[in-house]
Amino acid sequence: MSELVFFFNQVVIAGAVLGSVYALGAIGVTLIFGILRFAHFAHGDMMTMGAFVAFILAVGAGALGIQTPIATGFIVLPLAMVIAAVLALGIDKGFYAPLRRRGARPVTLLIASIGVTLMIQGLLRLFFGTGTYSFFDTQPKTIFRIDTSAIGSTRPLVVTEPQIMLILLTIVVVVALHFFLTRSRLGKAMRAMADNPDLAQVSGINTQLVVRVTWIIAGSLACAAGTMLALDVTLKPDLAFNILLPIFAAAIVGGLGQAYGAIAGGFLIGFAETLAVFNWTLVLRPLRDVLPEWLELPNNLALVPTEYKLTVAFVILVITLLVRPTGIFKGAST
Amino acid sequence: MIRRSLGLFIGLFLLILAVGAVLGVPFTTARLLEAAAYALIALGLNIQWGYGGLFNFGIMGFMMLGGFAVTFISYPVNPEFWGSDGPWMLGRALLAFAFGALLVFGARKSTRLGIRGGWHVALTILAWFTAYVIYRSQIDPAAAYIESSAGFVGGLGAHPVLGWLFGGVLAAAIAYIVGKICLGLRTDYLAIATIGISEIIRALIKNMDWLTRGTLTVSPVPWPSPLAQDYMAEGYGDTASLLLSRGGFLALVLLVLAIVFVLIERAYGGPWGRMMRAIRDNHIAAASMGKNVTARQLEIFIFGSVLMGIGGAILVSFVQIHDPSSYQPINHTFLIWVMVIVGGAGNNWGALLGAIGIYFVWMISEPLARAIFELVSYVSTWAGIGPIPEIESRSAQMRVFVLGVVISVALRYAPRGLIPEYAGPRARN
Amino acid sequence: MSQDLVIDVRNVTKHFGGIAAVEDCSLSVRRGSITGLIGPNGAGKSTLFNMVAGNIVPDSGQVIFDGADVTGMPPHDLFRRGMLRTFQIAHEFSHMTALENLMMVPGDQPGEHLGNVWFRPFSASQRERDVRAKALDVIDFLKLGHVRDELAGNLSGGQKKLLELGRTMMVDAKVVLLDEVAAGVNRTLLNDLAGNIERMNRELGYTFFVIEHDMDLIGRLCDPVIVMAQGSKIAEGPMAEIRSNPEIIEAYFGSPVEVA
Amino acid sequence: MAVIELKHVVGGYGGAPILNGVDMSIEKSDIGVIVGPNGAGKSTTLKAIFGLLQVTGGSIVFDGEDITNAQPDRLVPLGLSFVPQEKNVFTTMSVEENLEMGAFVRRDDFSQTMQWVYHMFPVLAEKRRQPAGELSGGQRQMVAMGRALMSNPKLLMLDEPSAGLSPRYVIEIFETIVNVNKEGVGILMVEQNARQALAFASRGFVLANGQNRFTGTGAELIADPEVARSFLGG
Amino acid sequence: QEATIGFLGGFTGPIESLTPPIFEGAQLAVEQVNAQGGILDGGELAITSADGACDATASAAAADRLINTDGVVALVGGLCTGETIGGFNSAGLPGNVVFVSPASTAPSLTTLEDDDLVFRTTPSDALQGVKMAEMLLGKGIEDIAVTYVNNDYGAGFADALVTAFEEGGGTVAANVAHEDNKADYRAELGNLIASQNLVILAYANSSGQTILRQAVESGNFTTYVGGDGMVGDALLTGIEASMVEGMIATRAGAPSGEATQLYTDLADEAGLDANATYAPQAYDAAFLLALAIEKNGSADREGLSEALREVASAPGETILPGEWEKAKQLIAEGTDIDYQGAGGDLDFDDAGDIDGIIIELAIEGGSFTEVGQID
Ligand SMILES: Nc1ncnc2c1ncn2[C@@H]1O[C@H](COP(=O)(O)OP(=O)(O)OP(=O)(O)O)[C@@H](O)[C@H]1O
Ligand SMILES: Nc1ncnc2c1ncn2[C@@H]1O[C@H](COP(=O)(O)OP(=O)(O)OP(=O)(O)O)[C@@H](O)[C@H]1O
Ligand SMILES: CC(C)C[C@H](N)C(=O)O
Ligand SMILES: [Mg+2]
Ligand SMILES: [Mg+2]
Repeated sequence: MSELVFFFNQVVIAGAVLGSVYALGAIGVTLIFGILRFAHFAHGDMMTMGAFVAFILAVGAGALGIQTPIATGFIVLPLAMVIAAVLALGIDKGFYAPLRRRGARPVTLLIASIGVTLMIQGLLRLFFGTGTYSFFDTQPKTIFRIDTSAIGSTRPLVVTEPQIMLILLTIVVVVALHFFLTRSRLGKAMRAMADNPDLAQVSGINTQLVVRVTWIIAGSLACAAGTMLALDVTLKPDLAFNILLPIFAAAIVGGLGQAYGAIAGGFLIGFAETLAVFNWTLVLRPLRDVLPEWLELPNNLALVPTEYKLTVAFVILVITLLVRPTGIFKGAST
Repeated sequence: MIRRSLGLFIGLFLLILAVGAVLGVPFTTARLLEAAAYALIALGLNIQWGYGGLFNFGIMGFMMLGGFAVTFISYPVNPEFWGSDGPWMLGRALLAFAFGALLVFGARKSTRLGIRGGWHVALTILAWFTAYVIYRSQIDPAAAYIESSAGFVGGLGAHPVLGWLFGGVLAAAIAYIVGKICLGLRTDYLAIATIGISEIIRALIKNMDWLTRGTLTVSPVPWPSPLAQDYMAEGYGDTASLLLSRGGFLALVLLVLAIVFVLIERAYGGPWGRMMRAIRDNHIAAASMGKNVTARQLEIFIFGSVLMGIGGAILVSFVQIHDPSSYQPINHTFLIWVMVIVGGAGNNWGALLGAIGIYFVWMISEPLARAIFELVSYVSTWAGIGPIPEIESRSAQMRVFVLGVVISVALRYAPRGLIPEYAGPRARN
Repeated sequence: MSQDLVIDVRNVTKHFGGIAAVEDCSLSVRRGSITGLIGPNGAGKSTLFNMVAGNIVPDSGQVIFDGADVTGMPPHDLFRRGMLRTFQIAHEFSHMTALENLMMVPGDQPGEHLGNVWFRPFSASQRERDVRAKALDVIDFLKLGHVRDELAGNLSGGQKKLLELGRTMMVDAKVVLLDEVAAGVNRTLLNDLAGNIERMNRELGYTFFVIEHDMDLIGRLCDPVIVMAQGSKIAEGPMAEIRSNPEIIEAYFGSPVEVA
Repeated sequence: MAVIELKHVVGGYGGAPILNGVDMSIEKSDIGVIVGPNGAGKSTTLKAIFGLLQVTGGSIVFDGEDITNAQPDRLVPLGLSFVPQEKNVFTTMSVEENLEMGAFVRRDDFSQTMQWVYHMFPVLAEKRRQPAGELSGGQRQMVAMGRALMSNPKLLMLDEPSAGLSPRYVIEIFETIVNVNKEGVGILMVEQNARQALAFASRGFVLANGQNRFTGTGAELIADPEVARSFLGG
Repeated sequence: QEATIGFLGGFTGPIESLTPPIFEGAQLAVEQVNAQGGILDGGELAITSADGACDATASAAAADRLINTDGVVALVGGLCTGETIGGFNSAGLPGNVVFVSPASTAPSLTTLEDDDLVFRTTPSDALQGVKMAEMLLGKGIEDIAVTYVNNDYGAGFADALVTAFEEGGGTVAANVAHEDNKADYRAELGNLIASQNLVILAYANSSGQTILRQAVESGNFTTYVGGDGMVGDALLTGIEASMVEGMIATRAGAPSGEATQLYTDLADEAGLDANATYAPQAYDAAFLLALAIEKNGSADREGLSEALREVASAPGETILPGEWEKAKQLIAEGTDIDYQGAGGDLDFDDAGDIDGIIIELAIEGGSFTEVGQID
């Protein structure tokens, strides 16, 4: 039983957490792609920026002496998301809208977003240096160690407060997004615009508004994802830039422009990463005594060595694309 | 258009002169050399994206292949390896690999024997698995043996220029395989698939310690032309030797660049280029007009990748160290995209301008950021706020900001690149 | 068989998801004919074309072209064997000029191979001149001279259609598949075009296989006419015969509109 | 009173002007048909009305309101509706969603209108859940018209609505257009099926090189031998 | 006559938080030289920095700038081993420039072909690994799980540690490389649970911290051990200090002798953290270079390497940190000197390595505290 709990800790929880972060990020990437037709490279740094916004708010709240039962990072999150949405709108206005007005091609916008990412990185480091920050400097991070001796395990089931919140948040976001996209007028307008911007305009859809809504959603979700990631690990200027590639992989595997695809892709990549390097020996150990002499369990029975972890995500990606060239959910392509 | 291009190139020339004046001639020569290598790579990308519309985001992988190739060809022979059982064991592994490849090939062709559908898939998977196991059973002990007895296989001690060529060949071979697998994918999907493949190449080169020494790095990789040390040994002064040696290398690289440039300009100006643009525009129609789209895209993908391989090889030759961990998507793949897009995709002059210009901006951004900071710090001290703390770190970190600003401004005023692709009637020939 | 069939479609079927676009359809085109293909919208005409021209692989059945089984053969190989098609929705090369759109059509241009470009530039440029001259002729014929150097993406809907048609004039194809070239083309110009098609058929021996909804044009050019409905052939014969078939009238022609 | 009135409109796509002074006037009860050679500027005229390109001279008045260079999201609520010549359906959305998008600017209940559209095009009712991208050329044309009708327009502009339709549907589409017009919607359309269209047009415009060549009732234009020879194919 | 020395370090990248204090250490030495009469005949000693980004290739360009543009006489740096090798091979060797690294600890530096130009003021990991093994075995720890960052530093260190630990009779239950800069290492940790004693050989700003935190959260380990790359207080942000109380670490250091005390006072006076990782070594490196230039009698690169060896090693009159005036005097008189640094004796062997001292640290009350020398 210990082994099962171990598996749960190592694969199910870790995969779900990683998957949630990827999914939240990938939703933004995929929506932006759907509406504006370009791969938004600055998304990782928008996540980091959002996390810093939340961090400042949390520190501010702490300085004001506000005590909260759950981590302040969560309490301030809604406000941080609003601010991040405004920042995202500002970035669009400042850097992408002028290019769109001049009819730039998607790849130009993509490169522009690389420019934006570099600027955000520079500014973040300018203001926050290069150090690491934590939301849990002043308050402890609650770690639930659930005793599982009832089912005959010697190991506890370990899950932390941010992890629970993260998974809950992801579920809420997914449901809300589903209703927004399929039920609301604006949501449908977003899909229409993703499909055919010229015709959307001809249909009287206010395309400017749709673009703004897209940035608001993408910006605020990026903030949420970044903050959650920072709560789960730590906050540093290169927090999310490092997971940008898996996020893109998730968006692509799911099918660009497909919000559900992004979610599926996020979890696929997240679980692939954790499963690929999981050492099966640890789970199979109880069988040690049953197994014949000659079939001795090797020390390491992982699918691949850990140094090839990211590789696995990409191998999955490539294979998925070979089978379904536009992703699981048949995404758009320029 | 010509006026504008000329102006831009003159501007670039002045920038280089200014850098030379402020930061010294040897430094500038070295950066110019690297810029030329980057230009080669940018031309490769321009072929793939600008001509072929292929969204290759795996540039880093091809550069790494080039880097590995030149290291392998030109690094001195490792007698410890050749004197051991290593070559033997490697030979066996190679055989195992060939055997595995045969198995897979056979399984894939098994349709000829009437094996179809699910059985075919099952057979193929089984063949892959068996091949993998057979290969691993030979390579793992060989790798462990080599690592413990000789460190790594060493090089072949041949001339570095041969290494560049081999870099091109190796890149071509891998590009062929990658292209066969991936070129059916469209735009952004191809982009992420190639990113994936370059990450896989990186993981392999970084972890096949027996072959590449992995993260332990190999150095010094020899130069194709005499080193400064050699000139010094002949009695030249410090600066003179440095200039002579770098000048020699630079001349060699510029020669390569010039040849490549002329060749691709020629090709692009004529029917070949027209066909490629047609395929990029609408591959379905092009196929119906008798163009073998798959083969042509493969051709262009390989052609571009060869240049990336050669460029990567030149860079490693020049810095004399092959360090797989120093390859990062941000300053290999993405920087090159920035060069091509800011310069002007689909226009070789644009790619050239973009490559050299962006590389210089990248190089001077640190001193530039530092100068700005020092100014600000001076002002703030004067204003009584006190100096900016940790100027060194901050300015080093601000260089990315400077580059970001340059990209944004350039695109803002030239969304199609500084020297955009020329779309319109071409000269009668 | 006494007739010389250049295209012979045997029992092809193509499903898209649950929809049978083409269902067990067999039909053939005689060498040297101008065969019409008509039928209600969604009958599967374009899908059939796509299968004949290699753009879509049939689920089952065979396509015989010029005596050889070409089922599933890629379009560029079919082109080499002498088949050329146009598209219902214009597939222009939008970032190339109208002239270039035509110049890229001829196959086997030596300049399209890097080896020749670099090492045998003369043979390449020789051929290039011929191709250009030919393209200019076609442009003039289509009355597109004034937009010769305009990017094809900027042409009007009808102009794109003309360009599409112009491609067929750039090469000596055995068989030309025309998918609704007339739609959107000015009628006066269309008359000229029809004349030209007839001439190419008569003088150069081109075989045409034509999808069209313009009955005047079909009536003027085609014999025989094949009628498709719901994925398979329902009738074949001269236009006059088709026109008098009451079922087809009901399904396809409808009754004339009353003037308001 | 004219529902739409163009006075000497000049405009283009940034380069040399394509429209060199186009005059047009349509009553609410009118069916206006624009004909002319390929590249004459017919589509461009419709786009100019709909604010999709830069009008540099002249004026466009809709229902008494100057709409020169107004953006589409302002025009649709005013009662203007447009079916472009190409790419006129949302390919990834279902037929039904396409229709809903047509009613985007409406706040009231539009199920009646939708029933009416399905009634006119029974095929669409059958395929209501299917993505419009999987329809045949003619079916798409129907979706496009249906979408435009969903906004309950005062003036419906159509760019070659009959292109690609089988004769039967051409007839039906034209009937529909006539019916729509009877219900008080002005029609302005471009047609290459010119004879058929002019036959029921109350106003006909022949455009060439971005300028009016002939203007009159449909019957007058058909009867004019010069027009017939040069523009209607003899 | 003036002279400039360069500082090459990772101001950005995986040790970006370790670098600034190290640079300050070097700056401190330079300030003192200038405050006490300057260099040669009263010239000012300057120090200028470049960002090597802890990366061989970036470092090549940075070193090139320092050497060929700024024309430095010699160089303090690089910090990461790859950085040092990259910078040296591409610009140092051709330019005949002495590199004194305060932090590059990988064994691979020992065998680098360097024309006797590369030195370091910190002992090799060949030593640190052995010492760490001895210390752990001495504490009765018999099995360990090792994870190291996959680069020359991590691999070399792990290699030395594992060999020594096994030779000493211990069991290495797991030995896993990991990649830098990931958000999540739970999977890697899953492969390490064969032992409760976790040794992390990585950089504090990067994987090291994340792994430590996630290890703590997993609750699978009881003892944590780190190498020099981990010793930064940045390591502990976001980790509940009580959970890692007693974590053991090693790094190069000096015994609590006179020299160290002197340096500590100097650093305190300047408002610097005397315990900052590799800051004393950087101080030593810069101070040594100043002495060597003085000894060499000119701001030339020629002959500097011999001069460095002379001022650094016995015999000679002992010079302690901060004693510039005295040293200058002695050199002028032609007396041989022997610098005893903040980080130890600094007697270079043939390869330019020193036989140093490894100290043990432990986390007490939320920050690293020195426990003492490992012998
Ligand atoms: N890519 C596709 N995916 C799914 N269904 C398709 C696809 N292409 C065509 N169909 C369906 O197949 C049927 C036949 O389509 P096709 O385009 O061949 O008709 P057609 O006879 O050319 O009609 P038209 O005269 O309107 O062009 C239609 O019902 C259409 O909805
Ligand atoms: N986007 C564009 N950019 C530049 N020029 C354009 C653009 N679209 C059309 N044109 C040019 O404007 C002219 C008129 O085009 P328009 O589409 O209005 O023609 P049309 O009368 O509708 O012809 P058709 O019957 O062929 O559809 C053409 O010469 C065309 O080349
Ligand atoms: C600064 C230190 C952590 C550097 C490390 N000792 C290395 O050799 O890479
Ligand atoms: Mg069709
Ligand atoms: Mg038109």
